[in-house]
Amino acid sequence: MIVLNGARVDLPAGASLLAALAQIDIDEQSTGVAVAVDGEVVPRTHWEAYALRDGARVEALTAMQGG
Amino acid sequence: MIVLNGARVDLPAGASLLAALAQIDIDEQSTGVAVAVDGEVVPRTHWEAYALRDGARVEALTAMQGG
Amino acid sequence: MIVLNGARVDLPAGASLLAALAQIDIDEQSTGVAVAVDGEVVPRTHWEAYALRDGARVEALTAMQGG
Amino acid sequence: MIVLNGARVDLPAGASLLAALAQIDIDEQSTGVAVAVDGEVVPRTHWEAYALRDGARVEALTAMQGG
Amino acid sequence: MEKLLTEDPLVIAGESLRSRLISGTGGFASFELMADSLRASGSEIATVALRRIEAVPAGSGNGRGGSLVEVLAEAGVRLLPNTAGCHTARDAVLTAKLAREAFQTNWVKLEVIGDEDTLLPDAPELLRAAEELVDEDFVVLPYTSDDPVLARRLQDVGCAAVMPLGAPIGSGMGIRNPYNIALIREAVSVPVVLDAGVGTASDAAIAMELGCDAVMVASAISRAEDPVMMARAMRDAVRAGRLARRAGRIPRRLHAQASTPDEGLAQLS
Amino acid sequence: MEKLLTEDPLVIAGESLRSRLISGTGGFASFELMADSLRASGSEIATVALRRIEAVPAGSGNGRGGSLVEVLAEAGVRLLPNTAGCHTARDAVLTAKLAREAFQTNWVKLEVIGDEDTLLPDAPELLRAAEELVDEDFVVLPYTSDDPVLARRLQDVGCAAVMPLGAPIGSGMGIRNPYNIALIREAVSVPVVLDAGVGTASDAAIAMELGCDAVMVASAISRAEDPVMMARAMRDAVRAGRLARRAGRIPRRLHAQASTPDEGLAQLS
Amino acid sequence: MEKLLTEDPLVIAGESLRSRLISGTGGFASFELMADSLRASGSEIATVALRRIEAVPAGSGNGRGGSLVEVLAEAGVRLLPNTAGCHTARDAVLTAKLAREAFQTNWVKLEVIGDEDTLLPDAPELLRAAEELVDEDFVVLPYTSDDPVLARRLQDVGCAAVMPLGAPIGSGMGIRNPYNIALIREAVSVPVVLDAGVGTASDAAIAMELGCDAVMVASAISRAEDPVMMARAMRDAVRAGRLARRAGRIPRRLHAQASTPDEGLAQLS
Amino acid sequence: MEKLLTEDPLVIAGESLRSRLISGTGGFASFELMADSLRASGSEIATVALRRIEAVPAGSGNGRGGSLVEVLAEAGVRLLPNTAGCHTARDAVLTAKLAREAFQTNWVKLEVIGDEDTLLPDAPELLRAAEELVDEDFVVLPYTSDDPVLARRLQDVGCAAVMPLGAPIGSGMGIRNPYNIALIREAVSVPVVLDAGVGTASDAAIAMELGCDAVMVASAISRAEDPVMMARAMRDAVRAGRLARRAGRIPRRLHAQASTPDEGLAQLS
Repeated sequence: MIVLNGARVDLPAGASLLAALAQIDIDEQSTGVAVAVDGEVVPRTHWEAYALRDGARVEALTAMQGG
Repeated sequence: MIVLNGARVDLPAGASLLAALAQIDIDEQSTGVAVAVDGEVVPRTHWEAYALRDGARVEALTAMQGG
Repeated sequence: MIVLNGARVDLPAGASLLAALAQIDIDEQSTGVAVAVDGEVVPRTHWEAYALRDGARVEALTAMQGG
Repeated sequence: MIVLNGARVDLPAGASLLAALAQIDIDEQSTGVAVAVDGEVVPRTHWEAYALRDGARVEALTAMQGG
Repeated sequence: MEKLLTEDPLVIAGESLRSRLISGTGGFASFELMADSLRASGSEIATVALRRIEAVPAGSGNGRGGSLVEVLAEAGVRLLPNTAGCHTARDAVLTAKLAREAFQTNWVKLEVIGDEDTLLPDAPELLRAAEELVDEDFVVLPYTSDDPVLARRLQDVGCAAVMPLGAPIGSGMGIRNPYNIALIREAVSVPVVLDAGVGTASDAAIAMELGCDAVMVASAISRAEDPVMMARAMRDAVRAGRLARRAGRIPRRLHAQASTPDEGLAQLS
Repeated sequence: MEKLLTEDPLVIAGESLRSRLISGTGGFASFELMADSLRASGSEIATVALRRIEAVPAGSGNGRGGSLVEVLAEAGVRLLPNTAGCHTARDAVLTAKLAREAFQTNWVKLEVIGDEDTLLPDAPELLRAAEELVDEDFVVLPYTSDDPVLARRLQDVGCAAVMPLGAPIGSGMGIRNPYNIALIREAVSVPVVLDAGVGTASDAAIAMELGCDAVMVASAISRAEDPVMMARAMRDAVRAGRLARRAGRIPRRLHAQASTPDEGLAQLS
Repeated sequence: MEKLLTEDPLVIAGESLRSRLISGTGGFASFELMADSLRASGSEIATVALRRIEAVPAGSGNGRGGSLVEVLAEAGVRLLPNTAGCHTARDAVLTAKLAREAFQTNWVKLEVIGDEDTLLPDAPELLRAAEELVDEDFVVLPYTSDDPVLARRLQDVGCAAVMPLGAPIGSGMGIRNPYNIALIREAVSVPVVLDAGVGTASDAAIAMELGCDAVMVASAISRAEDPVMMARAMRDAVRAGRLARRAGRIPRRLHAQASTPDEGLAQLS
Repeated sequence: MEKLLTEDPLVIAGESLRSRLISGTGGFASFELMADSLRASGSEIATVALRRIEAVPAGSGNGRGGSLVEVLAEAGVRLLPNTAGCHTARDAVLTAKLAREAFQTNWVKLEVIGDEDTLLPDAPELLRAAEELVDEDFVVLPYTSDDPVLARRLQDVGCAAVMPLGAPIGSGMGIRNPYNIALIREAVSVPVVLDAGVGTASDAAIAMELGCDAVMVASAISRAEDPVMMARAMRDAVRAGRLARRAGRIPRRLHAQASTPDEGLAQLS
C-alpha cells in the first residue's frame, strides 16, 4: 500500500514509482508534471527504477491556475 | 375657513388669530411659539386683534429637536 | 486721444477704429483677432465705419497660450 | 591597560573593576548604573572582587533621556 | 482645564464661550438622554429646529416645544435655532424671523439646502439669505460648503461666523477635504465652526488642528451606541485638538528622526 | 474622568495602569520641561535609554543618569528602559540585562533596529531577541513594524504587549496604514501600544479608535513648540479616542442622513 | 485601441470626440514643445486665452496670436477659448463674445475666478455668466468647484458639460475630494470633465474611474520635466481609467481573498 | 509605443522584458477568457501554482495541468511558478524544486504565508526559504510585506527582485502605504515588483509612479466584470505610470499656480 496524492493505493510489493503514476495516467512522456516521494523530488528519469517502500507517500503535481 | 398648520379649520367670519390658535391650545402665555399668517410673522401681541381673512394660511411653530 | 490696449494714442478727431488698429498692425485681414470699444464687441466688418469718440477705450485681443 | 567606555585607561596589573570604575566616580553606592565587562553583565556585588584582565573592555552605563 | 479654557475663550459676535463644542439636539432616543449628553459634552449652545405644533389634549404639555425649551434650559445651554428644511432664501429668512419671535434670540444657524440626497447647501440662495438676515440685525452663522470663496463672501456680507461642512450631514465621513478647511481658515477672520461630517472623536480633533475655532456635532453623538460616552469623547477631542493647534506640532518628514540620540552608545560586541 | 478611568484600566503583565499614554523622555530642552510635560501628560510610564557614563569632576552629580532617575521618580513615573541603538539580538539582550541591573526592573521596551534612515525594526532579529528575553523572565514590549503576522509571532513567543509603529520614529506622519493596525488588533490578544509616528493629538485619538490599548509618544511632545501644552493635548486625545472606541461610532455613509427630521415642516410659501 | 475608442466616443453638445483628454496650451517652453506634446497627448481640443495684442515691428508676425492659432491648427486640435482672468460675470461674458468673434467658435470654457490665491471659481457669478451665455447660444463648459449642487444648477441653466476641479489650478494635488466628484457624476447627466489639480498620470486615471467623461490637463504636462513623455502618460492614463471604469472593478475588502485556491494542495511534510 | 518600450526594458536576472505587467492565472471563468486576457494585458510572464494531479479517465487530457501549460504557451507567456499555499520554508523550498522539475525553469515566485485571513507573508520563514533557494541556484522573486528592512534583507541574500504587497491578496485596496513602497525603492537596487492589492488601473499607475519597476495583477483582472477590458486597462495604466515617473511630475502645492498668465489681460470694465 502507498499513498498517492492523499489516496491509499494497493500495489504489489516493490512496485515502481512509474507503476504507481500509471494509476493517474502519468508516464515519462507526461509534460508539466513533477513527483515527490516522502518529501523528496524524484526526477522522471528515475521513476521506472524507483521501488516504492510500503506506505510511501507520493505527491504527483502539475500546473494549476494561480495568483 | 382657514388653514392651520396644513389642516382646514372652520371658523366664524372675522375670527381672531387668537381664536384659531386656541384650537391647538396656544394662547399668549404659551412659550417657545411663533406664528405666521400668509407668510408674515404675527407677533403675539397682535394675535387677539388680528382678524383672519377667509382662507388664511396660519403656521404655528415651536421648537423641535434638530441638527 | 483714445486708449488702445491701455496705452494713450493720439488720433485725429473722428478717426476710425480701423485707423486706430493700424497702430498695432491689425487690419480686416488679421486672423484670430477681436476688438471691443468701451466694453462692447465691434465686429471687423464695422471697423472701418466705426468713428471713435474722444477718450474711447479700445481693447484689441488675440489668442495667447493658456490653461 | 583596559578600555573603559571606549577610552584607554592604565591600571596596575590585576586591578579590580571597582578601582576602574572609581575613574569615573562610580562606586557600589551609585544608583542607576550597570556595568558589563567583555560583553557580560557584572553585578555590583562583584565589582570589588572582579579582577580585570589586561585589555578588558568595560562598559559602565546609566540612564539617559530617550525614545 | 477650567483655567486653561477661560484663558482661551471662543468669541462669536462679542459673546464669549468656554466650550468650543456646539451640539445638535436631533436623533436622541429621549429628552433625558439628550440632556445627559449635553451635560457630558460641556456644550453651551445647542441647535433646535422649528416645526408645526401638533394639537394635543388640552392641559397636557406633552409634545409641546415648550418642554424641549425647558429641558435645554435646565441643561444650561442656550438655543441656536436653525433653518433646517428650507430650500429657498425666502423660506429661510421667514423661519429665522419666526425663531426670533419664538425664542427671543437673533442668532440663527442658517441652512438653505440645495439637494435632498446630500443635504448640501445652495450657494447663491445661501448668500442671498445671509445678506438679508444681516440687514435685519440677525447674528448669522451659515452652514456652508467647504468652498473658501463662498466662505469669504459670507464674511463679506456680515456673517458672524462660517460653518463649513466636513462631509454631508450625518455621513460620519469626517473631513473629506482638509485642504479646503485650511484654506477657509486663511480666507476669513470670523470664527470657523466645522459643521457636519464628524463621525468620531478624531474628526473633531482634526478640525481643531486645522484651525477651526469650534466644532458642531449632532448625529455622531445622538446616534452613537452610547451617546453620553461619545459626548465626553467629543468634549475631550475638541479640547485636545485646540491644545495641539496652539502647542505647535512637529513637522512631518518621510524618514525617521531618532528620539534617542546615539551619543554615548555602548560598544557591546 | 477619574471614575471612568479607574473603571477602564490598562493592564500589562498583570500591572494595572490608569493612564493609556506612555511618554518618552528624549528631546526635551531641560529636565524641568520634561518633568512638567510628564505631569501634564498624566503618564505613569516613561521610557529611558542606557548610555555610557561620562567622567565628571568628583562630587558633582551633573550629567549623572542618577539625577535623571531621580527627576523621573519625583514626576511619579515608572521607568521603562529601551534598547534603542541596538542592531542585533545579542546587543539588545545584553542591554536589557544591564537595564535590569541598573534599574531593578524586568520590563523592557525591546528595539532592534534594521535601518539607520528609517529606524525600522529588523523582524527576524527582533523575534529572536524577544524569545530570549522572555526565557530570561523579562516583561517584553517589542517595538515592531505594523506587520500583523510578526505581531502574532511576538505574542506567541510570550511578549506582554506589542508596540507597532504608526510611522517611522520622529516622522510625525501619524498612522500611515490604519488597516494594518486594525488587523494587528484582530490578530493578538495582548495589549497593543501604538508606538512611533504620532505627530499631533488626532493621531493618538485615531490609534485608540482603531482599538489600540495605549499610545506611546516621544518627539511629538518633547519637540513641540510648547511641550507642556502638547502633553495636555495628548492626554485628552488618548482619553477621547478610548471613549469614542467604547461609545460605538456611527457608520460611514456616502450620502447624507438628516439630523433634523422633516415631519412637521412648515409650508411657508 | 482605435477600434475601441471609436466604439466609445465622448459626445459634447452633439460633437463626437475620440480623445477624452483636453489639453491646455499654457506653460510650454516653446510652440514646438507645445505642438509635440499636443500630438503625443492625442487631444482633439486645446484651450487658449485671450490677451491684448502687442505692437510689433510692421511685417513681422511674431508674438501674433495668429501664429498660435496656426500652430494649433497644424497640430490638429480645435480651439476652446477660456475666460481666464475674469472676476465678474460681465467680464467673462464679454470675453466669451470676443473669443467667438476672434475664433468663430461658440464654445467657451467659462472661468469666473473668486480668489487670487486659489483661483477658485465664484459660484454665484459663475452661474450668472453661464445663464447669460447659454441665452446667447454659446456652448458653455464651466470651470466649477466640486460642489454637486452647483454642478446641478449649471446643468439646469443649460451648460453643455461641467468641469469640476480636483484641486486648485496648477497645484498638482490630484483629486482632493473624490467623494464630491462621484456625487457630481450622480447629480448631472451632461459630461463631467475633471479640470484642474491633475499632477500626474494616476490622477487622470482616478478621475475616469470615478466616472468622469474626460480630463483637462494643463500644467501637469507643460511644466513636467519632459512634457512630451508626460503627454503620452496622460493619454494612456485617461484610456486606462476609462477602460477600468467600464470593465467593472473588483470590490474592496479588508481581508484577503486567495487568487490561488487551496484545492489539491500537496501534503509535503 | 513599441519603440518606447524597447527603449526602456525591464531586466530581471539578466532577462530583458518589454512588458512591465506580470499576470496571475487564477480566478478566470475559462481557459479561453484567461488566454484572451493575457494577450490583452501584453504580459510576457504569468504565474502558476502546483497542485495534485487528479485521476481522470484514461486517454482524456482534461484537467491535466499539461493543457494549462499548453494554453499559456500559445498565449506567448512564460511560466512563473509560485509556492502559494506554503506556510513553512521547508514546504516552499520543496515546492520550488518540484516546479523546476515540472516546468524546467529555475525562476520562482516565493510565497511563505503566515496567516490565513490576510495571506500576509511570514518574514523569518520567507527569508530562510529565499536564502536556501538562492543557494540552490534559483532566481527568487519573493512575495514580501511592505517592510523596507525585510526587502533589503531579501536583496542581501541574493533575491533577483522583491515583490512587496500593496494590500492583502485579492483585497483590491490598492497601495495602503505608499510611503513604504517609496522607502523600498530607496532601500534596494534590484527590481521592485508591486504584488497584491491592485484593485483597478490607477493602483497600477500609482505603483509605477512610486518607482516600482513592474506590477503583478491577478484578481483585479480575472475577477473584474470584463477581464479582457480590465487587462487592457492595466496594460495602459502600467505604461502610463512608468512614463509619468520618467517624465518628472510637477511638485504638489497647497495654493494655485496659474496656467494662464495675467500679462496682457484686457481691461473690460
